[in-house]
Amino acid sequence: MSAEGRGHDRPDGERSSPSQRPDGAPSAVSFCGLRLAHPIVNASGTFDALAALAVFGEDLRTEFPFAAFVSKTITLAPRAGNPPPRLWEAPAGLINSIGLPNRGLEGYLEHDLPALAALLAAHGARPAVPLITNVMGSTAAEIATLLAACEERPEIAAVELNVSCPNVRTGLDIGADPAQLQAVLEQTRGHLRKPLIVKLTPNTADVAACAHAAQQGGADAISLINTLRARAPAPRGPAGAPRAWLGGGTGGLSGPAIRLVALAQVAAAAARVSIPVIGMGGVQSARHARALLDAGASLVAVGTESFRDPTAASRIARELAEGRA
Amino acid sequence: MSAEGRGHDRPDGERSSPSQRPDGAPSAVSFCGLRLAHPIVNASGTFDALAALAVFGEDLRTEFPFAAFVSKTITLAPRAGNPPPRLWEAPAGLINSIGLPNRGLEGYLEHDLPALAALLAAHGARPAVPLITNVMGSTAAEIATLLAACEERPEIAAVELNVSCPNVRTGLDIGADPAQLQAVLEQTRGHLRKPLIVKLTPNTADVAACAHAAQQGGADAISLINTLRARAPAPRGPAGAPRAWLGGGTGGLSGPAIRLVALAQVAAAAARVSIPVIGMGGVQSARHARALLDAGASLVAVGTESFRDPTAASRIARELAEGRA
Amino acid sequence: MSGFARRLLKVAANERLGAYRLLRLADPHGPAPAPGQFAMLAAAARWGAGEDERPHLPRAFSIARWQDGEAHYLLEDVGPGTRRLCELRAGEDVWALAPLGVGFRPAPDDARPLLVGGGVGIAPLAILQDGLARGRPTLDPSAQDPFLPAPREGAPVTVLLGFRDGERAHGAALLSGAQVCSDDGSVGHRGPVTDLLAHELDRDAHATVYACGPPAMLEAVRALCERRAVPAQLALEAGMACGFGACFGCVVPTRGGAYARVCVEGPVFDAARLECVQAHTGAPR
Amino acid sequence: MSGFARRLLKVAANERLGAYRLLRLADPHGPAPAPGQFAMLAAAARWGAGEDERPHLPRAFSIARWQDGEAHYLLEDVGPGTRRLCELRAGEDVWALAPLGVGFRPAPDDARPLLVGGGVGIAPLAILQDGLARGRPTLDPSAQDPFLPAPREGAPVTVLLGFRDGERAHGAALLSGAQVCSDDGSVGHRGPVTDLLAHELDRDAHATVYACGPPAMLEAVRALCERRAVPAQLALEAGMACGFGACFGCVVPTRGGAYARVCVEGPVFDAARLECVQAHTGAPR
Ligand SMILES: Cc1cc2nc3c(=O)[nH]c(=O)nc-3n(C[C@H](O)[C@H](O)[C@H](O)COP(=O)(O)OP(=O)(O)OC[C@H]3O[C@@H](n4cnc5c(N)ncnc54)[C@H](O)[C@@H]3O)c2cc1C
Ligand SMILES: Cc1cc2nc3c(=O)[nH]c(=O)nc-3n(C[C@H](O)[C@H](O)[C@H](O)COP(=O)(O)OP(=O)(O)OC[C@H]3O[C@@H](n4cnc5c(N)ncnc54)[C@H](O)[C@@H]3O)c2cc1C
Ligand SMILES: Cc1cc2nc3c(=O)[nH]c(=O)nc-3n(C[C@H](O)[C@H](O)[C@H](O)COP(=O)(O)O)c2cc1C
Ligand SMILES: Cc1cc2nc3c(=O)[nH]c(=O)nc-3n(C[C@H](O)[C@H](O)[C@H](O)COP(=O)(O)O)c2cc1C
Ligand code: FES
Ligand code: FES
Repeated sequence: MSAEGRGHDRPDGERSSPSQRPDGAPSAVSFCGLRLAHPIVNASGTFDALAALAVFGEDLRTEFPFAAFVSKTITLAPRAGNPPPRLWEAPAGLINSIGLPNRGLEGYLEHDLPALAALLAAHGARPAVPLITNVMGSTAAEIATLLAACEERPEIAAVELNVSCPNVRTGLDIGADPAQLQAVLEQTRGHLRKPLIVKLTPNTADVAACAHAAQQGGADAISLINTLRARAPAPRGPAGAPRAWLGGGTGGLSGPAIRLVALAQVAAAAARVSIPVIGMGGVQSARHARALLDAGASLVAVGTESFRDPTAASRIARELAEGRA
Repeated sequence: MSAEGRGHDRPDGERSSPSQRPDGAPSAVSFCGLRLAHPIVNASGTFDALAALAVFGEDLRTEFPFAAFVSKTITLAPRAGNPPPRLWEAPAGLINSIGLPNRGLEGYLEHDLPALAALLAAHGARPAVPLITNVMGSTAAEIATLLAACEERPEIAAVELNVSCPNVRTGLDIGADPAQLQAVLEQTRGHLRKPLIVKLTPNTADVAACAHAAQQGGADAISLINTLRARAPAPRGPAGAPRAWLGGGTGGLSGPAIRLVALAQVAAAAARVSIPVIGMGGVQSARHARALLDAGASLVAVGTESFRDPTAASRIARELAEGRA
Repeated sequence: MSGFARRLLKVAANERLGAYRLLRLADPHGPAPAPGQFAMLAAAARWGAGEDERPHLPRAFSIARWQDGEAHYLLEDVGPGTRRLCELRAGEDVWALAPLGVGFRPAPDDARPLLVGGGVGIAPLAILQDGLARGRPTLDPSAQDPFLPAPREGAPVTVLLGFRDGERAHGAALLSGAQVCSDDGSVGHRGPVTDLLAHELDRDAHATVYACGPPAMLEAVRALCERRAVPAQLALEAGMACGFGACFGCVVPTRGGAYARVCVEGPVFDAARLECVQAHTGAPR
Repeated sequence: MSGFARRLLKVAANERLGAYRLLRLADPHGPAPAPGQFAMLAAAARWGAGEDERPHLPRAFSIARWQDGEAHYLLEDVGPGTRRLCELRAGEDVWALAPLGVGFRPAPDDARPLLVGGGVGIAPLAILQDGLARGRPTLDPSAQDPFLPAPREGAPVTVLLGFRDGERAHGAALLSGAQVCSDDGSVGHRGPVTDLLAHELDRDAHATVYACGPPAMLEAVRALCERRAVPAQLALEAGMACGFGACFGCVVPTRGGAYARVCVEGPVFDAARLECVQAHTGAPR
């Protein structure tokens, strides 16, 4: 199945329609047929809306910072995640080795989805926030099951497919090889009628080729960049032998350190595809978001910066709307 | 041609022999049959020894900071390099778009080589500093010519082959694809009897596979990482249209921002090969060098940090020798 | 409950307390914390540019005291983040997200409270001591202030503090009536604080232990309390990126094998939930 | 010639000069600079953590004056690097690699020196004026001090300075006897400094022009001097990573199409070597 002619509305020559309103009110954006209040969403795995609701209370509901909410990666079976330590602070960034902990598809659908839907429903003047569910599978069959399950649930507006999953045979990310990526998508795309966003891996020789393969395979949008493969230095024990710091061995680098790698990859990918692009990687300000939009992104996701400032996305959306970028 | 049995001396189980001397005198290292005063060299393209001699005078000769000197990349034909601007400061790093300016093989051999040899010759108590010439070619024939020319000149102790050169047909780096890399090396390796170091590209899905391909292709050592592909944000002109900042469009990211990406790649590559590894990327201190050595590197190269502190390499070598890492 | 935004607070004072600093932030409008809750702090200017271009993320600190519109923090300089905070001067700005996490749940019975602290980990015991002095604990888990305003009766509060050396032992001034010991014998008993704790439990085991300190100490406390069947609440630490449940980075293994996020399920855990307190689950000190 | 190591220097003073700061670094043992040479400077502490986690690399600054064991620098806050240097206090430390580059080569003939500066670019003209006052230029290119200690005779030194506004025009105090103009007319003639230069050349074209300032101004000076066949030396700027020829990042195109490194072949170039002065070859101001 090919993406051509797929029904995300898009005015000629534009991948989305963010316009700048001088009054500073964030202006609506259309993305894959979804109407978003502004172009800023969260990066998968960097905001647990339900935990945040417990911590911050009703303020989170009224001032929800993201125009769409992207879940963390959900897998078919539950995962405990990697043993601690899971974090290493890097120069201008963060290495994480979280290991995609999640309660599995069933647990997600049963417990998290209703609670998320309730949180994201229209609230006073605030319109409903579309929910994008991020899923990952290690085989085409797994992916098909995940997509089919998401198709059934009306709470889910779109699916983001995380293809940074190691191929069990080669050990390489499924998404790192364009041909393999396209094949997996072609095998599974038919199970979802909702918009499919493919979240590319940045650990590849040619991200533009992967982007094109995703489009050919039937993606309605692509998102990038995921974290760069990185490793925390091994502290030396008293015996002098270095021991691994991160429970997961290697990890992924995010934050400002990767911002301009992200900009290069987003620009290269956006130049190669005609579907919309969600750009992310180290965004901390409206200026950084603007650079990604200028490079061809339709939406911008904020990840690590939310750890420093939980309302960063609101700030960025507001400053973008005010033209302060 | 395969690398197995190639004659770089290496004690069992060790890729080189840096030992720590409590008296703080840097201890010698053996690398591909070369005897180096300590394990710190320069990263190609980040120190112009002849320019530095003019700027700093004889101090440079007596206190030469590197145990071996690596030239910047030499190509067959002269190159002017990219138009300015060539630099963009990134979070905890630097993006460069220098474009490999050099006077071409002939100019290098005629003008630079004798001057370099004179500078690097033994001087008082300081032993001679081996010269490693870094070359790049866009075809196997070009590479063969470069290697053959280097073979002839006794001033050159070893050659570093930069394989971050775009393939004219695919646009991808020659070094990004393991099969292509091995094939190119097999075609050209015979033209050089001196040690051949292959400088891998980090912009690849599987650097360990590239490392292995280099070894299979006949490399005596590998070096990594080169800069990560990155792009400077486009400042917006008064008309609002973004224009490219770097003369070369995209550039390469170096410095602390890439240090832990480098550590992951060096560890992955070193685990896969039995030839020595030169590790580099964001090294600023003996602690950073030690992390690369612990990850399997035999030598460590210092690049961007020399811009901040031209004697950084001496400081790092000294602190390593003193065990202050 | 923390408001959904970090607050820009002014440094009211930054005083030396032996090897530590007592950082006082003016927070007149901030919500009152419960004992054991913490804050994520970051200097507003020049956060970064320390060792390895760090810190980048905010840092977690127990709220040591809450009085007169100020939050007090006890800081030990162990790296680039704490160093930057330790050097702040009065009038400079700090970003604070607080209060966060689940604090101590004071035992509502008549068991005497035994406060056991080590090093800079004594900080949350100070505000707990304040709370215990203020009133008797409530059973209502949703109460903002876990202490009822009724005067406390029954057993007195016992405070046992251990320090590495005499300079650090100055931190004991944060609490009142503490028994102090030290690793090097420079102050009080020479030995770990569990020596003092064992002695107290020998005297009267009808107690609830509230402990905070380095992992090795907490593990010793946990094991001792387990042996003596004394309920204990342990305030844990872990490396944290966010402090509000977003990153899943701060986990500790709990009994049964699941991981719990220290920032939202803790930092205070019932000792019974833990198999053991592991070192290196976060920033060791 | 710079020693092969950066030097850790103490800030002697940091004074306001209108919109600029005059940073004075104690450098009692440093080699004396020639007019037009520059230094690579970086604050020793907290270099970084500004906008976009910058600065990371040192920054280039013309040496504005060299006297009493101090090097003076005129700074304009235009970004994270200059901001950090502008806020330094006396006693704080700065890393300096200096003196670097090739400075002005004073014309040995009797042509009168015309010093033309714009904005913070007036800095190297101050030390050049000092040099011209000290003696007559030597022809020896290898001489450390290009000024012979003989008293200068002949034509007086003319100084023409242009500023954007009145606040910046305070910088003119760095030189003596300057004619000042401003873009907004708040000080002196309203208009570009090339108006003053044209007027001076009308009066007497037997002159050598020494100019430093923003690219647009330098280009106007270059074009004017070319038309009038007056020799000119232009002190250029370019974004620099190293300052000593290592990075090849600071190039400008020269006549004939080759690129020259500003840090080692310049920063002062004979105008005749340049086709034109391009904007955005480095940090624009
Ligand atoms: C709930 C809670 C309450 C706390 N209360 C207090 C308190 O009241 N007072 C107090 O002083 N401290 C307290 N801490 C500890 C405090 O948060 C840490 O000491 C602080 O985060 C250290 O930051 P740093 O930058 O100074 O040092 P870091 O260098 O970040 O941390 C020091 C240690 O962390 C490890 N480390 C080194 N480099 C890195 C890296 N790049 N990434 C990750 N880890 C690294 C090393 O083992 C090092 O020894 C508390 C922590 C938690 C979780
Ligand atoms: C030989 C020489 C002499 C000089 N003498 C003086 C002097 O005497 N006094 C003085 O004040 N200045 C002088 N300068 C200029 C000074 O070096 C720059 O103003 C300074 O480097 C700016 O650094 P910054 O961090 O403050 O601002 P930056 O932000 O680095 O630079 C400001 C400009 O650079 C561009 N820029 C923005 N972001 C980046 C980025 N990430 N990477 C690269 N460029 C960026 C933008 O156009 C911005 O407006 C001299 C420069 C040279 C080369
Ligand atoms: C702690 C953490 C957890 C993450 N978890 C996920 C995840 O579950 N699924 C996913 O697709 N990406 C995940 N990511 C990647 C982010 O979505 C994002 O691609 C990356 O962090 C770059 O953006 P940033 O620099 O703004 O953080 C995670 C990133 C971090 C830092
Ligand atoms: C300005 C600059 C020029 C470079 N030129 C070359 C080059 O000519 N050949 C090459 O193989 N690598 C070149 N590199 C890459 C470095 O050798 C090195 O691989 C990289 O910068 C990572 O090390 P670092 O972070 O210590 O700088 C260059 C890097 C920089 C910053
Ligand atoms: S610190 Fe981020 S989840 Fe606990
Ligand atoms: S600044 Fe590096 S070569 Fe000129």
